[in-house]
Amino acid sequence: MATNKTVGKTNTLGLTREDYKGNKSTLCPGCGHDSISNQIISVAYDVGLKQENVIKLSGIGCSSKTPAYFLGRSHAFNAIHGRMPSIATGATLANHELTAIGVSGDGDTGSIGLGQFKHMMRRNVPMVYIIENNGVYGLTKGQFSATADAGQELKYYGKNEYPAIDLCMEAIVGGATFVARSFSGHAEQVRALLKAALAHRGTAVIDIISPCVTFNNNPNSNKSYDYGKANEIPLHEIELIPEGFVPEREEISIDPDKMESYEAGQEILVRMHDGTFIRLQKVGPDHDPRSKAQALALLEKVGMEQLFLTGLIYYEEPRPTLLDTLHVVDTPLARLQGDTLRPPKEALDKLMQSMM
Amino acid sequence: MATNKTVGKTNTLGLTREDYKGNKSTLCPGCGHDSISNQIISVAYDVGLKQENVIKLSGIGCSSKTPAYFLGRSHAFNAIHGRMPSIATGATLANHELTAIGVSGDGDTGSIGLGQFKHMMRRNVPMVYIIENNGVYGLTKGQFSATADAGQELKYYGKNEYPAIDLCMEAIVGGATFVARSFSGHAEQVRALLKAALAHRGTAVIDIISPCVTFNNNPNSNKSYDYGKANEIPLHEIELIPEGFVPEREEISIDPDKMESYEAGQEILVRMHDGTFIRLQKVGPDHDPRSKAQALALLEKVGMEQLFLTGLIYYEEPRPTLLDTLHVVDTPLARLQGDTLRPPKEALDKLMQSMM
Amino acid sequence: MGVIDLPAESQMQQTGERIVNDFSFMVATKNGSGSQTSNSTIVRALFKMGIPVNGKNLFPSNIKGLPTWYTIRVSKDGYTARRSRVEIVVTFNEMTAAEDIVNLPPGGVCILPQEWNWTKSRSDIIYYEVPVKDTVRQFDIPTERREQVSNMVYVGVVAKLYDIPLETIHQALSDQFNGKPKPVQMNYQVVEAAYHWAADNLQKLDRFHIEPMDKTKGKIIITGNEAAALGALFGGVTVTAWYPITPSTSLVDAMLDYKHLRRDPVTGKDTVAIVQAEDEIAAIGMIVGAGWAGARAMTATSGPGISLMSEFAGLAYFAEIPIVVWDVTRMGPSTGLPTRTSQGDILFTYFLGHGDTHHICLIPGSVEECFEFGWRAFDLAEQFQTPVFVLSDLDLGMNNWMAEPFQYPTEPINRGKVLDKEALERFIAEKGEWYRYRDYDQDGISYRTLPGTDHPRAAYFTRGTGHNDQAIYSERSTDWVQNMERLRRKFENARKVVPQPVVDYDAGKQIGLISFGSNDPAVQEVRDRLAAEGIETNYLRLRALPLTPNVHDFVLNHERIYVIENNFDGQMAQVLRMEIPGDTRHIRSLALGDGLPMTPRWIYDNIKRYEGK
Amino acid sequence: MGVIDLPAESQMQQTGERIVNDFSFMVATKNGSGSQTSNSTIVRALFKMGIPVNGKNLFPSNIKGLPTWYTIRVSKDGYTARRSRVEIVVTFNEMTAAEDIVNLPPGGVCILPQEWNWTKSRSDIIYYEVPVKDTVRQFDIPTERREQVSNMVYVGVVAKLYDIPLETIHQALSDQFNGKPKPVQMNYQVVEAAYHWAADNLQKLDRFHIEPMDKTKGKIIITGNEAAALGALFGGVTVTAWYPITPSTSLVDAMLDYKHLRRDPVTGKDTVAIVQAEDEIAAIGMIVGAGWAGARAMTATSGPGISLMSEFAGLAYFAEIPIVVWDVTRMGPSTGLPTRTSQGDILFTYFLGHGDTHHICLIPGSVEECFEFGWRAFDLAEQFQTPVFVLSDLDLGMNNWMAEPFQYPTEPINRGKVLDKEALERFIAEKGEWYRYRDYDQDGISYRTLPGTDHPRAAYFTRGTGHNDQAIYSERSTDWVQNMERLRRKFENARKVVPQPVVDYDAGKQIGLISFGSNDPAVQEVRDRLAAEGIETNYLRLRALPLTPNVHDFVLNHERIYVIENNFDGQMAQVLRMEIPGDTRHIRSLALGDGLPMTPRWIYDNIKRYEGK
Ligand SMILES: Cc1ncc(C[n+]2csc(CCOP(=O)(O)OP(=O)(O)O)c2C)c(N)n1
Ligand SMILES: Cc1ncc(C[n+]2csc(CCOP(=O)(O)OP(=O)(O)O)c2C)c(N)n1
Ligand code: SF4
Ligand code: SF4
Ligand SMILES: [Mg+2]
Ligand SMILES: [Mg+2]
Repeated sequence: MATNKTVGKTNTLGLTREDYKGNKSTLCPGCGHDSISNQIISVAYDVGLKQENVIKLSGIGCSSKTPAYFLGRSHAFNAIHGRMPSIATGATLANHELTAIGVSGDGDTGSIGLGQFKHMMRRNVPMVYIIENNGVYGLTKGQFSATADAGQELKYYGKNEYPAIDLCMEAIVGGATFVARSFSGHAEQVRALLKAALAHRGTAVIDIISPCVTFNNNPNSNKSYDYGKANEIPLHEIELIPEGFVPEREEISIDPDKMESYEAGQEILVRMHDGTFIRLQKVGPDHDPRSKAQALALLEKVGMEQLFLTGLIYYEEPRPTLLDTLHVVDTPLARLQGDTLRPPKEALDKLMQSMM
Repeated sequence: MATNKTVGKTNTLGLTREDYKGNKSTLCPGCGHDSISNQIISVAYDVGLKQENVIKLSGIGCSSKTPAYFLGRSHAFNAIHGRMPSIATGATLANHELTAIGVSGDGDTGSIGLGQFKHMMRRNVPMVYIIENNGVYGLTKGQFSATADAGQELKYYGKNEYPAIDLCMEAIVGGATFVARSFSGHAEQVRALLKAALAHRGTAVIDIISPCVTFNNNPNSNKSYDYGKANEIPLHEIELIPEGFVPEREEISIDPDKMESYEAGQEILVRMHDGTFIRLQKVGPDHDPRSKAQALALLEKVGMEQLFLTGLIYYEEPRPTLLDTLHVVDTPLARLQGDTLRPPKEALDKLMQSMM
Repeated sequence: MGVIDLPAESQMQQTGERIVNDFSFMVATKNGSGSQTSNSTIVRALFKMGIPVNGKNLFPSNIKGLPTWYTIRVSKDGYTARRSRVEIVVTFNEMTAAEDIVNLPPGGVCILPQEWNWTKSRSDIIYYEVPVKDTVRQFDIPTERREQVSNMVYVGVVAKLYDIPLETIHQALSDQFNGKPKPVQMNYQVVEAAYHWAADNLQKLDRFHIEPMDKTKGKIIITGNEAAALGALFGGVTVTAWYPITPSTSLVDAMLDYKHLRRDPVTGKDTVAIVQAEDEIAAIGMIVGAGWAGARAMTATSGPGISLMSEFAGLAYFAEIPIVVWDVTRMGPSTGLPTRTSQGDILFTYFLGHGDTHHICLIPGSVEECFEFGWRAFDLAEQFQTPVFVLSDLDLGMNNWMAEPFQYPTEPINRGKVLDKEALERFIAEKGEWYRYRDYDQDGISYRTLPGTDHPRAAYFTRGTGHNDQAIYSERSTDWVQNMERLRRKFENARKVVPQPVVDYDAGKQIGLISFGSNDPAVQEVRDRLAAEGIETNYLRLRALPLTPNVHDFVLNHERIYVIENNFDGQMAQVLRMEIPGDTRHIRSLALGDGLPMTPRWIYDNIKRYEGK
Repeated sequence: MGVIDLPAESQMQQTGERIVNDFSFMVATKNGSGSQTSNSTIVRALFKMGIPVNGKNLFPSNIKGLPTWYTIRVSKDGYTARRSRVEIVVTFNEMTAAEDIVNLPPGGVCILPQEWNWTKSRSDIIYYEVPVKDTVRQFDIPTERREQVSNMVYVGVVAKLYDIPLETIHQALSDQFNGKPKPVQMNYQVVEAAYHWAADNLQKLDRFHIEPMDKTKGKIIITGNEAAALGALFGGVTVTAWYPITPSTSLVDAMLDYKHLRRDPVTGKDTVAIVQAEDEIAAIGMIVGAGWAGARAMTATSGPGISLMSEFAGLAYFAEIPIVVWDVTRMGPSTGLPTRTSQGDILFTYFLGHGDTHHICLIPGSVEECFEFGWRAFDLAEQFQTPVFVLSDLDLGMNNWMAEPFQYPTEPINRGKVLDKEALERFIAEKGEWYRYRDYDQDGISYRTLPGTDHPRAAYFTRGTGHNDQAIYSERSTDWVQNMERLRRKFENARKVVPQPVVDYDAGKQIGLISFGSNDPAVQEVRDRLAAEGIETNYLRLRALPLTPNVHDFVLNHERIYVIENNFDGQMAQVLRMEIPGDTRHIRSLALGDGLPMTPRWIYDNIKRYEGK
């Protein structure tokens, strides 16, 4: 999937941006989730994504409703609360040629779904896993979720006294090979990360802080728009560069192992499995996403100081995906026909013979 | 609970070590789990634990059977697979004066129970949570568990191609305030850690590598006895020192924030909430368990290099336990009687009046 | 919703006479627009005028923007069931206006915003157009409050058109806002302005009238979920663990609201702990742990939560741990319709858990019973050392119902057979032993101790695996069967103790109606109507499972039995067929699972059809 | 186990005559001691001699050290049911020896280690003492193999005492070890030594004899779980996700063992993916995802797993996704007895999921049917776009059964109504539209497309929430009811298509027996016995739920119906009462849930008791 600037009103597939829309959203006007849906639409249009080959998966929650609002020509499965990872696992097993985009919420992923989330990453199920993280349960009217920061207050439910679960930290520890954090108010970054995630082979987790305007948008909540706008610290500017567009020389300009600091404006080039590069142009604190130790240390600091850092936090040369480890045939299992599915009569007879 | 050297054949409560036993074990002879049960018996005897005040909790698995084999005078609850954390949460809520000891397996905690495990730690449920980690499902005859290292082979189930879940890492990230790793073949360390864990206020997690002699004891498995014996790297020797037994001066001899290296034999003194100290006498690599960043970095290294490091990996001045955050009365809820449980008739009448 | 109303009702529509205190309003607005406050204000005002009233909210599974309907039934006769038809519609949502208007009967009324310039295509109804925007514009109202306050316009207009005194509205508003003067004033000024505008500009053309009565004196208005929460708090609940899910969330919210009832005045600390769990498995796990350790523990959930609780429900049943689980039922299968009512979890909950598991289920039929079962469920759970499920539903739980003030619990708290240290000593002294699962009293219920009991023989081993009566692991067939037989004895024993059905029986009547839960008002109403037509019916309202023996008699003593229920499969009829030892061919299932509260009309039509009259 | 055997059997014990090929062995050893190999060797050897044989393993939920019993029934008449009595016991476990011996009938035989110096207190039985340690000591056997190999001693002694040729034992051993010479030799040498020792030292005193027959020719021996695994592999399973749980684990193990059947010879890659999930919720979630995306997807589990799968089962039912779930039932409630058999999940599984949910359940009654339902379940699941549960049990699944060689699937793979790109184009060309949930054929089954179908109109939105026939979210009552009515149509349609019961019916007989699953051998045997006494019975063996219409006729056409089942509550009898539209008072439930396979004896006693003869 190469990035391509669209000429005029259609993309490489001859489709308009309109063709990538879904139904009209029924979320609250201003909900952060809607703006993420918009970025998905834009990116799909930009990169000329073949919708017929996409599956949209979600759990339950306002966030999980959003697959109805983008890519109307893609199959979708709005499953049950917290269990989308297993659905994604099964669906990609059945047909590994599908591009899987999952949308979940902080409640869906961080509370009821935490176990499945972790095990999906351990198996490296190939998919883009988006968490629309607002620190509350939107659809059930504003209870705290597990990503709410300690000390945060909500009108009805009072003060949260438990520490927040950091879903990026959980993702890294869980074995995800692409982990990013973003802010639904930072459209450009969301798009850049989505493009990179779509190009990744393996589980790509994007934890997007996405304000709930109805239940958690008080400016002193660190999941609010105002807070995000005022406090977001992007690590870098992100751009996906197609294969062959980066001179070899640049690639080695920074040695990730030395983890030395680099100047603002300097670049890190993250090479992906297919030769594509993610170019990270430094705008915030030093960070090389290719180092797990650095990523963990960064998030530890983020947690201690309640910083709102965004960008590509961790990237790992992809280990084998679940599909790779299972040694199945190249044709998607869902497409196998008669003879391949049923061994011949002779095979059964031989077996029976051996049991006599 | 103070440590006390037993004189003759009874402890401070006048009980013999025999009194701390349970039923005869039905595990395989040589199972690592049995030796952990023995250490629990010893520690309970040593510290003069009041068994009537202890609850033993477990999930399902060979490991989870063990509560039947120690502390026969304690109530026990052998619950369902992977859900012991919620039972512990409820039981300690009902009666916060109970000392809760949980025993689980790597399957019980790391697979089906991962979500509950993480949320228990986030709530800081006061308990000792022991994982008897053998990298396999013993009771169901030797399937891989999620803690099996990548590349490990089993006779029947072949090669594991997924990365291992590090339950100590999960615990730290999950918010546990006392996290240790040990080896059931290292009885002394297991005892020392158990004593410290019993003195801790909050969730104390001890991940004990405990070989399954029947299904995973091949010397090239890093969960085997031979491997453990040959490769264990203890970080330190551990001793629990009662309140008032440590001179103030020593306590500040090492500055955890500087994370400077210290010589073999040097000590770190970890001060616990009640003035007790854990004395850590360095025998292995530098490590100050009071730093979360250090602990994470250490475990990251452990994961990369498949090291078998044991000792107290992380310790945090306890944050409020679940009980603290709920602001309930001091009398255990389970012991409240009639009047406290039922508001007077006047209260109902007044309320009814207000609704007319 | 093509059903029409009961004949007598619809006849009324045809004549031109004054209709007093016997019709329904419907308010159509958008979700999240704050119209709940307006609607409750009207309901409370009518109630304060002494008129029997019932409000039902039909809302979408959405936070903001989708259509929502609130119906208010006023009934001089005290009927509270849903009527399938409304006479007066306040259409404040343009999306649904056409449909809402089309469904009005001739002579009906439509109140709508003037600024829509709506084409008034029906000549057989009365339109009242009101200047919503202009009315609100007069006042200085913060932007984020404007939408909500706009809904006060219809309150003022309705008050004027139907003679609800402004003072009464003011009182109702004051109740709504717990007397906080600022919001009361902000809203009241708009009501007042609309009222005066209506007085000056609208001519009353319709035949519907509100007149004060004295039928609500001494009564209260409350939702079933609030009632349940109060019941639990007066029932001595000490641990609640829950996970948010519509329509049970408001039950726990009410516990939080009323938690102060259980606050120690000296220390300011609570005698009840309420924990939001990470999911329903954890929620029930926590209360199983708590119930085991001696708390009175409960959770509240709905369908998907019940499914997730299956494994723990079986454990609690088999390990004999008292817990209380409220299932405020919504429409299933699966996620189904989260904001629609149903009685569709009966069979599944009754048999929740693999293996030979079955549970005591209580089925409250009114908010009074929500309160009563709120406390009684704990007594039953502890008496029988078993889970008790309470099957309420969205209609009962989330809608406002008129009720008698709740009766203070008539029985002291019953903690069941718990041996504390002293009791255990006495027990052992007397019998020489104490075994956890021995059936000392031959009632299937054995004695338990709580963790922390300071006695060296108090401990026992709790497990979901097979055990003998000494609580020791056993795989022996005889031990297993013995234990299962004791559990059966216990269950059979519970059959006699659970809340008995409410029976209205006259020998000689051939028709028996059986129903339960929130259907009661509809059944009551239909019986009156049938009786008026000379069709006499007996009525048995179930309040619990397992079925009590007198249910058998009732079924067998009639020629024809109609089982009226709000689900698709006729689940209670299935239970009756399964359990009643006799010929049950005369049982006819009248089951409708369309997500809406049962109407008298639907029952009436069906019974008439079968009765062939 | 105080039950005695069928009368004719026990009479046999009293006389002194030769008993040939009609008795049972029991081998009592310790779990984890490797005695399974010895026992299977005996079974296979008998089988090779042409004698009908059945082996049943009664093992503890433990890995090493607890008592385990293996019974081998030889029956010249081909009966394979469990008998409640055994005539010959190999007591190799001192822990249980006393009890094992006490239960022997007069004339019975006990084979035991000489080194115990056991006090032979019964004079009415025959003891054969054998020098186990000494026999094994002669050979150089690695320590970790010694315990297992010790069990070969009794194989040799049994072979000698009952005339099993050594060559046959050697062949059987060779089968066991897939012909690997080293283990065959290691074990065979011990058998041989014991055989010769017995020849030299033991005098045959008992009356039991084995003689070759020709009744197993062309037959196979296999467990139900292996049969099911083969059925699935021949049924085109492409995705299996599972979580280990006894007694279903060996089903998936067998899939791994036979996976090579589905290996592409060219690439060496598999056409089936088998994934160990982190728990049962994930396992069923994976297959729901896979089934949705077009795989033939299945899982295998047991009770606790079924409980955990409830929520997803409801989703799959309502979203209409084909999956296959094997429940190899063990004893519940709760964790219960993980290694004991039961048929106790019927009611729970049939209604699995909150709301109005019900499922197709297949109930295999033999290993042949395990194979057949192994493939057929996928066809049904895809034809009806719904979950199909297969209710097997531990007895059927884990024990070795004699069977006819499996018949190659008689029908081509049926993928149901799936529209690929071309079919979709044709469909739209013809009808102008395609909507996912529209009932084009009036059979309740609509057409689906798979993700990845390269057509701009192929996509639809799958959900567990309410939807109209265009798969669009809807809260409308009419949409909901319409959809539920279609699902009911589909279910009623399935009723006619699921495997029909096997009926043996003669008008004029008054007694009808109904049973299912692994009870079949016991029922067959009891019928012969009753017939021999002049009590004629008809027999209907259920093979599926929902009940097919002819079950109604069978029930209503008898004066007395006995429903024989292996659970505590008589769950199938409850289903029959619930579903059969007629007077069902003549249904009598014969339910025994003691963890053991059903015996003819117990059924016989009960029927005789009720028949009053
Ligand atoms: C098993 C189950 N439990 C509870 C619910 C109720 N429920 C619906 S959405 C939701 C929380 C959603 O929160 P989140 O994932 O953060 O999404 P948001 O609405 O905030 O985007 C809950 C608890 C459910 N649908 N299913
Ligand atoms: C819900 C459920 N699924 C599966 C099982 C079967 N089961 C019993 S123990 C076990 C695994 C235990 O592994 P672990 O926790 O590592 O304990 P170990 O036996 O290795 O000590 C499983 C899967 C079960 N009892 N319950
Ligand atoms: S409630 Fe919150 S999360 Fe849900 S749609 Fe509204 S703003 Fe978005
Ligand atoms: S199987 Fe393994 S874990 Fe289980 S008792 Fe035996 S040695 Fe221990
Ligand atoms: Mg959220
Ligand atoms: Mg293990």
